[in-house]
Amino acid sequence: MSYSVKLEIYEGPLDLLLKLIEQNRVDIYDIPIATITDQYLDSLEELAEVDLELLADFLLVAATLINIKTRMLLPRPRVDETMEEEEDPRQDLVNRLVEYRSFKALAQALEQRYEGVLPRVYFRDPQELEPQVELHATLAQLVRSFRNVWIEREETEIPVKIPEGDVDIREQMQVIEEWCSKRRRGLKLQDLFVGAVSRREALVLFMALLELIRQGRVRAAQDEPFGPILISKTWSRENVG
Amino acid sequence: MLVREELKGAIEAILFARAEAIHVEEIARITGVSREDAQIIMTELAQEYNERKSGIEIVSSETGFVMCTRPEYHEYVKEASSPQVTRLSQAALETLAIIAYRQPITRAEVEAVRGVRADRALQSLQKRGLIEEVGKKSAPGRPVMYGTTGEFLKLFGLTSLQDLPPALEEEVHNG
Amino acid sequence: MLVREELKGAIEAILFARAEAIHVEEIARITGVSREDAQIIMTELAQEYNERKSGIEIVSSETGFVMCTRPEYHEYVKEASSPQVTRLSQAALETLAIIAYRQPITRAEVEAVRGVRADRALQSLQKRGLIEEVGKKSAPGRPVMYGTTGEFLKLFGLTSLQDLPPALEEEVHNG
Repeated sequence: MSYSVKLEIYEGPLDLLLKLIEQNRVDIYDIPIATITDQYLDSLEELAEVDLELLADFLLVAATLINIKTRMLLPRPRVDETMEEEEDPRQDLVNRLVEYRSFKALAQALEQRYEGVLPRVYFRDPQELEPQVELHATLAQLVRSFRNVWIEREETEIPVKIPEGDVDIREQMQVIEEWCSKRRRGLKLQDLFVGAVSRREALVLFMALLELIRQGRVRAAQDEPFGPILISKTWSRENVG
Repeated sequence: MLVREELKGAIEAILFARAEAIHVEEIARITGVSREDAQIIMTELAQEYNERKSGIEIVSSETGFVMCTRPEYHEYVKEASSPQVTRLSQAALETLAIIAYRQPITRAEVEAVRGVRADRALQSLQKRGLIEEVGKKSAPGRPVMYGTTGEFLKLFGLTSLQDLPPALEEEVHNG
Repeated sequence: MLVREELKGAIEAILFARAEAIHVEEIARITGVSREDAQIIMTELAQEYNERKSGIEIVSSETGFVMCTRPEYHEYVKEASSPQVTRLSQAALETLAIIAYRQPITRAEVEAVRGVRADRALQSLQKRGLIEEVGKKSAPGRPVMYGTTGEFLKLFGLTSLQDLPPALEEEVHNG
């Protein structure tokens, strides 16, 4: 007798085996291994419809079944008197099937609770409160943010408008020169603008810087691409003198 | 048919699990009593909770009856709700940083630094109690100036604004 | 300091709003009473709910006290609660059962029991918040171990893992 089954409806090879055992009304502890193996292999003919991952799992159990069948067909070795009763070749498989069957039953029991078939308790969703908010922030983040935004400011604020007459570029040029002479290694471009509280002040500083560079009184150098631009005083002969 | 006490219990259970308003007609349908009886029992139940000064109360609204916590106990409830950890958005953090280092500062000045509008960030920082209005600038339009609060110091574990680490080399030199 | 009745009310409100198990120590902390007092009041409160045959009961589990509906009224609650929209697949249910009873357990161990790959089932259970990673096994490759969540208990109407339906005879038989 052949059982035509669709493998998709089985949860796996153990599930298929359990169904076959059930259909044959045989004792799980005394499986007629030859019959069940044949039926199992017949079922595998439907495998074309099963994805490969699943196929591997089904084939593994098929191999186990064939192995057990072979061992049971072989004449049993004479039992040594000192040895305990020889283990049934089916034992491992039976243990697995029994274990799997018990979990299937537990899954079903859970499902019944879930669907409210069995008496159960119900909980509620937490009340919608204004949640107690715990704010997380670190000082390092704060400082980093300030640096980022302050430095970015210089990059985004390229002067687009000539400042009005109330700004003294000459004065700012002097200021920059003073700063530079205090620092032998030079002054970072963005640090130049730290003190500036308004766009206009920053703008004037920038123009003053450009003018100084044009006159060759300070120079701007960048050691590496994207590195900091350093402003330093040009130590020309007249300056030294 | 349920006896009165059982009916009450059933309604309590329904209200508890429902977590939202349920109409008296639906209660009547589920418990199999008349609308009038359901209404009577509901009212009685609500009264019992009130008399007992229970932490739970049953209130009726136009959408039906709903079980909720009694307002008197809200501070405990608030304390019990698991705190949610939130972080400041980048925009809020940057705005806060500018205010911290350059306070007092007006919105326009913050915007000049960040190059984008700052009203939403300022609003959220103010709502969280991290910044506050500290005066008006003596400039046209007398714009509001912002500064950080004690809450701000607490959040960053500072005892005073002097504890703010120098953000730029310049500040070290100047200081 | 709260008087006894207020304390009860506060605890009721906390249990109601929290909607999940809360430890007696946390209740003590929130209400500002000693652990012992909190324990006494909790027990008294639970008894009152039982005597009144309220639709709500307060159960204690290993994770603390939790409010839920009294099982006797379960059919009314079921009727009143909105139907579960998504059902768990058979594969997911079996996987969940194995994890619930054998936790903490690795994927390979789950697969050994079911005889098929479990990654998809694990993924879907994890996405629904029913299981979570609870650590790594001290074995080659340090595989992830899974356990069930509080959400799992709630969904299946369990107040603690001890409430799981008892495992079957075969298990006893083997053990």
